[in-house]
Amino acid sequence: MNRILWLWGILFGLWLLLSYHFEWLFLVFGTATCTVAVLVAARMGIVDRESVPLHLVRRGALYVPWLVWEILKSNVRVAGIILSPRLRVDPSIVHFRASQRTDLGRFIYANSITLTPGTVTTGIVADDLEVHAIVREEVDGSEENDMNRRVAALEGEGA
Amino acid sequence: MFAVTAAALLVAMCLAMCRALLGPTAYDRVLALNNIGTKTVVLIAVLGFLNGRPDFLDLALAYALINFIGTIAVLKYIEYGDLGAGGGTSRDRAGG
Amino acid sequence: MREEVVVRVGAKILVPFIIMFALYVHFHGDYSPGGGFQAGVILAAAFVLLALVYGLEAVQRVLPPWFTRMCAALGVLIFAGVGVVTMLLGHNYLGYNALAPDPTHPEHGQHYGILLVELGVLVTVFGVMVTVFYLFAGRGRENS
Amino acid sequence: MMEQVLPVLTWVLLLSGAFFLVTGALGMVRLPDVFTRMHAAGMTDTMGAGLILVGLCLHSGVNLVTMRLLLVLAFLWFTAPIATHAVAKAALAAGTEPYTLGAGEGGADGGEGEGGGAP
Repeated sequence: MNRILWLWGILFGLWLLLSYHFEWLFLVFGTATCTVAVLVAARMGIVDRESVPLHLVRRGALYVPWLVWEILKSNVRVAGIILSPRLRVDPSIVHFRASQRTDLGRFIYANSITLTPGTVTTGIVADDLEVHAIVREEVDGSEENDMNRRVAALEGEGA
Repeated sequence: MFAVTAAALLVAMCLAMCRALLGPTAYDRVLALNNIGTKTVVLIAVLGFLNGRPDFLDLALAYALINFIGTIAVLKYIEYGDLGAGGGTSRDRAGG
Repeated sequence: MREEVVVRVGAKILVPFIIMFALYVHFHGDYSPGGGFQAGVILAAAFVLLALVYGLEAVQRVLPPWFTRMCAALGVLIFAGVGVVTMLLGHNYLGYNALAPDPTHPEHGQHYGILLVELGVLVTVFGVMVTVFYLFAGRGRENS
Repeated sequence: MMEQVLPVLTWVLLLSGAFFLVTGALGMVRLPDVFTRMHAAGMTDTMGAGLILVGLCLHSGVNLVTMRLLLVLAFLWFTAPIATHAVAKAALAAGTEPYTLGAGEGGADGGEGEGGGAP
């Protein structure tokens, strides 16, 4: 129930930012809109810890800048590979063990891996992540371990 | 400078279109199409600034949405041969 | 695709926002590009995404096919009904000025009238889109 | 001070975004198979789109347009990895052999066999 109210609040806040009309008519429309959206989500049974991850917000604010910096670094690296005259690719599939406890944690870890070019998550079975890497040597596991540790820390103790 | 960016976007879209036309497997084509969709979203945003009327951004958002759902739908159709299949990867594969 | 962790969690997070965005596009049709048609398509897309991830049966439990067919007809009824109401109030068919509560500001009537007519378009487009998707996705299901 | 720096910064962001876009698209054409091309596609999705949208944000200043641009960016960065992952997973599930060094012909064979058998 608490999560449903939070979801409603988040949606209404986004509505106000998008709309930026504060006449009563639009406030009524916004209220109705967010109520419909939350009702449909609640009837589908998709409002839970996974879809409204309130417990991640504070630690997530520290994780995102780090992720952006990683994305920047790996982008430069992959651009170097593509632009070099003879393509120095040595693709291979490697496996990582994800130490997150919930599906949401694995979702964040898998998407972080995919977002950094040079590595793409190709499959998740329980806590085993299958990752396709464009250059085998560069995925020695150190950076992925770092990311794994950070996402597990992001997930926190409560999970 | 917006014109330069828009030109770069168009060049990149042409290259991706080559891949969509050549692509040996269906997945190459889906990947290229998804990529062209992303570039179209950015192009809509840039064109709004180029015209001095940046109120197309709702359209960019809607396009990004349709692009994402379209990609997922095409992949599901290729993989399962059935858009409405429920859970059960292996069971559905065995049935189809 | 329910077992696929990434797609399932992503869809769960996105769907409420898509529905909110669809109705936002509808209600701000006169301030930014958009309106009933686009809103109907985006709203239908939310349910298509749910059906792709959770399967047709799960979505049809929430949004049964008879309801989407009813929506398709109801939208036309709303559209035509607005026109008939304005005629009953002594104006032309779809003469929106009749809807203004305050006769000194006829533009309010325009606003309300267009919103109501667009609501009809939204409901019809939503109903037809979801019905078409149900028919396509369920094709071959009955035979097997 | 800010008035001089901001246009230059916008230029830099837009041009580097355009650079990543074109490089990524070039990679789409040059790289040998669908899995390696995903990395190139990821480049356009992340840095190409990201730098250009942030550049547009700087140009427009702080207003509703900026908010919408950031929303588009957040949406792209949220959905792009999901779509890429879905493509990769579907391609692997259908039996596409990833290209590897030294087994280039085997990889190409697997790719073509897949193209015929996918539907």
